Amino acid sequence: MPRKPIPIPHQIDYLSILDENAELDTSLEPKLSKEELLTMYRYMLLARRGDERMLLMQRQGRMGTFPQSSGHEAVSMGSVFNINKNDWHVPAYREYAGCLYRGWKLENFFLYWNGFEEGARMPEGVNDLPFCVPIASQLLHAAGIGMAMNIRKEKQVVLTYFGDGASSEGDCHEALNFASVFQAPVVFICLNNQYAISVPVHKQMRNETIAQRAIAYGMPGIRCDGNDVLAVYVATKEAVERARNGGGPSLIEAVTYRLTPHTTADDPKKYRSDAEHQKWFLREPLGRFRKYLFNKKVLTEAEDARIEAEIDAEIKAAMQAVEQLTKTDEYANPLNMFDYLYHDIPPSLQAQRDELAKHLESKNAAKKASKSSGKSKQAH
Amino acid sequence: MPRKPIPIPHQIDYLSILDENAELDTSLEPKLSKEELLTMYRYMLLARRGDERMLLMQRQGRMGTFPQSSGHEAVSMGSVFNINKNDWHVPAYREYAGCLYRGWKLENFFLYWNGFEEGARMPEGVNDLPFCVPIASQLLHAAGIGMAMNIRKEKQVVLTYFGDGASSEGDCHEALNFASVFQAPVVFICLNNQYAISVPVHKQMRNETIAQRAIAYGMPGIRCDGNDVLAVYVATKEAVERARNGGGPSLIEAVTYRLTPHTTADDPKKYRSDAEHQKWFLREPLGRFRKYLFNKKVLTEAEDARIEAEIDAEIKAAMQAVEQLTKTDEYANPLNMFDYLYHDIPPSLQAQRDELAKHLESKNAAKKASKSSGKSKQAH
Amino acid sequence: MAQINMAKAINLALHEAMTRDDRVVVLGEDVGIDEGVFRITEGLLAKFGENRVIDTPLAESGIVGTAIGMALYGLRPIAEIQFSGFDYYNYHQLECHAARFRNRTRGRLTVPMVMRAPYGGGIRALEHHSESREAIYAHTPGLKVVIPSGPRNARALLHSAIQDGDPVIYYEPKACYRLFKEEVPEQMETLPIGRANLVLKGKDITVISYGASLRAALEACEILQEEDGVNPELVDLLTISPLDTETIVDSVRKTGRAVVVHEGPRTCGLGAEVIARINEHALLYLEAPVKRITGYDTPIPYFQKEMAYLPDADKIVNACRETLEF
Amino acid sequence: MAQINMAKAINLALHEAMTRDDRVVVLGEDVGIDEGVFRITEGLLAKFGENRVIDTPLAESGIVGTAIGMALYGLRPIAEIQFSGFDYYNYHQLECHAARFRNRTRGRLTVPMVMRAPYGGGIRALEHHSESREAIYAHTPGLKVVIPSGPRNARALLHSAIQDGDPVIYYEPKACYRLFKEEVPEQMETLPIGRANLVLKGKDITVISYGASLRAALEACEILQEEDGVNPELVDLLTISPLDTETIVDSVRKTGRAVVVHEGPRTCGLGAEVIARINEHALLYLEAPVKRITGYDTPIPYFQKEMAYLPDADKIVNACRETLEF
Ligand SMILES: Cc1ncc(C[n+]2csc(CCOP(=O)(O)OP(=O)(O)O)c2C)c(N)n1
Ligand SMILES: Cc1ncc(C[n+]2csc(CCOP(=O)(O)OP(=O)(O)O)c2C)c(N)n1
Ligand SMILES: [Mg+2]
Ligand SMILES: [Mg+2]
Repeated sequence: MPRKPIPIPHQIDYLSILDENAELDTSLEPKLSKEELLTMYRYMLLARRGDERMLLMQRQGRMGTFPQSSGHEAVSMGSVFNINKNDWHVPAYREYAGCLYRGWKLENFFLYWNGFEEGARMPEGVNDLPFCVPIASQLLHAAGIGMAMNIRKEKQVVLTYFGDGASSEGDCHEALNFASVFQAPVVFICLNNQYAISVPVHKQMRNETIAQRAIAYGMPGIRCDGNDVLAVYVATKEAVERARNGGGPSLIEAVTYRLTPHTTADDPKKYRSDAEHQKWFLREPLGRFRKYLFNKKVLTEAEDARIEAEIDAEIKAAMQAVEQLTKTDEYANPLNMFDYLYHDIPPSLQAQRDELAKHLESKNAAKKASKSSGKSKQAH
Repeated sequence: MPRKPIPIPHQIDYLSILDENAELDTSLEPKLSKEELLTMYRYMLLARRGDERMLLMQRQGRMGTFPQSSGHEAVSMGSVFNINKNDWHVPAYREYAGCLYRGWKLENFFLYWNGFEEGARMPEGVNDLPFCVPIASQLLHAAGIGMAMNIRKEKQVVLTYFGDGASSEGDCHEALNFASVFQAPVVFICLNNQYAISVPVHKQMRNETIAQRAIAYGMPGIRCDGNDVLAVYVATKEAVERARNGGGPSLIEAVTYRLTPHTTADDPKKYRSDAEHQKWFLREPLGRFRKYLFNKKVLTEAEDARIEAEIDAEIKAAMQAVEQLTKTDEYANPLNMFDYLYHDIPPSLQAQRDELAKHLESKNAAKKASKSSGKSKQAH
Repeated sequence: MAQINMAKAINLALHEAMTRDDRVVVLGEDVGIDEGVFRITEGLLAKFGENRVIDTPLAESGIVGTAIGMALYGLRPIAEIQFSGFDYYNYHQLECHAARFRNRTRGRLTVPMVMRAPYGGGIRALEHHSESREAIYAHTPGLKVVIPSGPRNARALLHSAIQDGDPVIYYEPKACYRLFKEEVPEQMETLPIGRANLVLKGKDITVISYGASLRAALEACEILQEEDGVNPELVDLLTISPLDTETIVDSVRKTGRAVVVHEGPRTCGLGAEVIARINEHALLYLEAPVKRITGYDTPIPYFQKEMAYLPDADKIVNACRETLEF
Repeated sequence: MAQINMAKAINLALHEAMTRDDRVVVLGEDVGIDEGVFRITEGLLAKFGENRVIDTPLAESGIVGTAIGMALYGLRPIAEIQFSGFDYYNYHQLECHAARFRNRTRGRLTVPMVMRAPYGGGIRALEHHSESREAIYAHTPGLKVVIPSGPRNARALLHSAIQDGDPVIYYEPKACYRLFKEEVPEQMETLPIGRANLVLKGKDITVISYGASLRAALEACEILQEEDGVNPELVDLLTISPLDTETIVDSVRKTGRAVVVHEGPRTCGLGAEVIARINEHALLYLEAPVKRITGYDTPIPYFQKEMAYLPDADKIVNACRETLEF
């Protein structure tokens, strides 16, 4: 009975294929057709441009506080490209590219972040959950969906996302453990953008990588360059294939960087340096991928301009659509706060609805009266 | 940028010194004096006999449902022997041996498991928390106590305990992570007795060991034979010294077995085999340690009989003391449920106390009246 | 069908529901081979297999969070929390998600699930094993909360809960599990969620209760009938959210007096809400303040003193007498 | 001292408390270098260092659970939860431990800690960032719950909370953080926990509120004074647990009419409890049902519709008029 090391049959790899200078490791390059590559590019760009436009809108007071996604396009797109429509996608809140690819409309974003529940109503046929604000809680839904697939003997898979900060929540632990115990077909993708608001990852944890947490669950884990859409694609491909073939869950840590403040309400100058930001800015995923596409002659300046123009038009159309929608009674009427809580509205809730309806009517009447009389004392 | 393994600088050892046949690995044997060894033995035996007596009392209706500790004495005693009075001890609920060694009285057990809060009132000067029923929640208190020691720059340490089942709770994850991030001087000791009530450890998790969870927190981890008090002692000694010298927390997995049902309300026949139980019964910690002490000539039959007699007397004295105590107004009066909730009782709570007082009085009056009149209709 | 107790009735409903709808799955700690620490899941594993009767790791948020995922996927999960005193660990999953998905997605995604848990005191259990905090759920918009009081309504309400399109908290008064037996019909039946039951029709005073306390209330009413010649009306709420205001109000309008009884803490408990609704809809009919016989605003004491904490027939009788004499 | 807003007043109290008592430490998400997402912990890290101003990992149960450990050890931790909508994650630590240690150990171990969290709507925030569920804490025996309404009482009550020997939930109405300024005295001061404040003395009707809703209530009272010549009495509860029954009851005995106002959901909310106590102690004085102007029994809607959900002066004025005309 001597003291002896226990062999732990787990290895954590680091994967990078297309580096920050768009240098390519051709031995690892995935085989993707021109159409596939352009699709990926298009949704990454759409997410970026949508993000930028929402920032403008926010500055103009036409959008609420929201978390920007810029810089996270490769993690989202590289992973989601591996799954089918009838697989499930359980985002946190920075996976704009993947969501758009899955079938969300720009309208969903514009509405959601502007204070309309309707933004969280996915189009029919999309097997996605909406964004999830309470950190890490969505990971258990993903695990449960995966468990349900096993119960129903369906060969689907689930992709789910969380941040470096989210990894500290108890729910993250429970989700990884449930998925592992029940061998649920779930791929857990950590967008390690190195900050949880102001808290840097080295204050979030002392372990060297998030990927090594996989060892704690007897689950395959890998770390990859999260600004490299090809690396994310390949890492996820392995994990998705394993999951689909009954091999259970995996953990992918994708190292990236938040190019923007945490949300439009945040000031990152307080907690991170310009130099650091600059360094990571040069590593951002979109430019690198664009260079790769140019190098491969998959994309030309003209084609790129065409895509930009198309996206611009798409964004403008969505903005207009939202402007119309939010004027409709369905979207604008405060009474709709009561209408979707239960399948059938209970009597006591109907009474509260009536109470508010009466109040709004009398208020409108008062408004009309005061408009004609010119006085305007009462609130909101 | 090829794909390459990430070196993970962690090794998990397995440690065993005194095996189930009381064979000794002398190269690993800790240096403990005769007195020390006998002290350890004494408290292990006291815990075992106390446990057995409580079972009898429970069968006689003189004790509530309680979790037995038999089989867990080595984990508790081997670890706790490494810390001082002014260190902190944060048990789960099977660490009877360690608690008694720390200064709890048998009365604490007899009262606590028989439905008296007074059982959770530690003697003065004991830096222990009481047993903790909500699984894993105590681990965060231990982490917080350790953080406080760092804040106050005190060179104390904390030992805390949890089960294999407890390792699945979010709180366990959060506690390990907080302790790691803040390098709190906390030794986390998992009593892996292979079951959480009926759930075997292989349904609790898929990882091969609980010790490897340490890797997830960048923390030293070790697995040891939890029925071997010497192995537990040595594993904990390392961890305690590291903690005391600023080296932060450690995770120890001590593999043991619940010799009894989960609690007196449980029937393990439903979920584990006689053969398994038999096998592990032969590995139990107390007999093995006793053999070791005999082999070392630290213990003789006469001395052992003396200790048994002493323990028997101690248990009987405690039972008598409890019988007296529970007749006193301090222990027996239901009104004391109001008296320790806040430093000062708020008026509305005082009103509720008065309400109950009045009720109890009228009830007593009615009882007296009905006793004399012979009729007895009303409840409880 | 034979006379059965509440534990058996709940077990029967689980068997029936799992037989008729293969989307129904049961998950929780020790629900499989152990058949539940109160044997409520007896026979399920043997009959429906590991795929649908799932022993989970020891993690309440995990149980409820994955149940939410299963419900979103299209199953009808029934999550068992071993004791209600541990469901605080998963409250955030219920509040943030189970209660909100339909509303959040404007009806696009729903969470038809049941969370079952034994609650309440009176069985000489350990600390944290006797809690009664149903008011927290009643205060949580988007949940329904059902509390049966006897074998027959337990079975029927569990079916209703499982068939409901929204998340239902189904709290089982564990003191009643094996307290008494009742005839349940051969055919499975449901009871409308949100509807109270008039256990006794009367005219002098309304006693409003639910769960385990209902037994004490019933006993009290019988004493009042026998000893005082008083005719109490006894309302068993059965659903505490949404509350059946109409039945409460109609009764109080008739009797003019009321006592509310429950074992959870008093402040912001169900009694407060019942009184508020009486105030709103029947104030002018009141001849006396509505009394509350409830748990006190302390944790329920360890078991040696729990009977003094819990509502009992004596306390209710006295409260009724005081209310009648007011 | 100068006029300061509530955010500044809370910050001032933290500075003062940390200066006078080195056992006071602050922990939470982003409380250090970021100085809190609402800048409530401004200057603390610079002044007191990383040892006492602790940026924690993102884990609410971790924050509250370790704070409990610190308090047991002898410190006076102040745990910040970033938004009250996330404190469900740590509710089990509060219910099972913070609220119980003194009682459990018969006074041997205590948990003198404060949990601070911004709560409530009205700032156009994301989902889960506008919750008002203080009733859950008021329903939890062993906790105290304090909710300031202005700069001066915010500072004084935070001192009282920190100095209290028991765990105190200190809910900050975030809509008030920068809403208005008030003179606060040079000297630090405390206010007794458990005592309400008469904001306006009156005789015709009692308006009872707290937190952010108090502003709406005050506005409503001014309208009633001006437009209706009515003299309302306005009670600011300040502590919602333990509740100051006496002040409420005295006022209602005088006015005979009352309206309770809060933004949390109605069912089993504070309004219900206030009405229950009025019923118990002042029923015969009531000339009309007590009205509740509260959040509805739905989650607070996303921000486009939150103003319709929240109590406002209009709703309160109407409720008062109806109550007065009853
Ligand atoms: C349970 C919970 N706690 C706190 C918050 C507030 N909050 C929102 S985002 C965030 C940081 C998240 O960091 P990370 O997980 O790394 O994701 P990132 O924003 O960097 O993508 C915090 C603390 C929340 N939304 N939910
Ligand atoms: C939060 C919580 N959930 C459930 C329970 C009920 N329960 C008590 S002990 C136990 C099993 C604990 O297993 P483990 O952690 O392995 O400890 P052991 O009893 O084997 O020592 C369970 C489920 C509890 N006490 N607390
Ligand atoms: Mg991050
Ligand atoms: Mg165990």
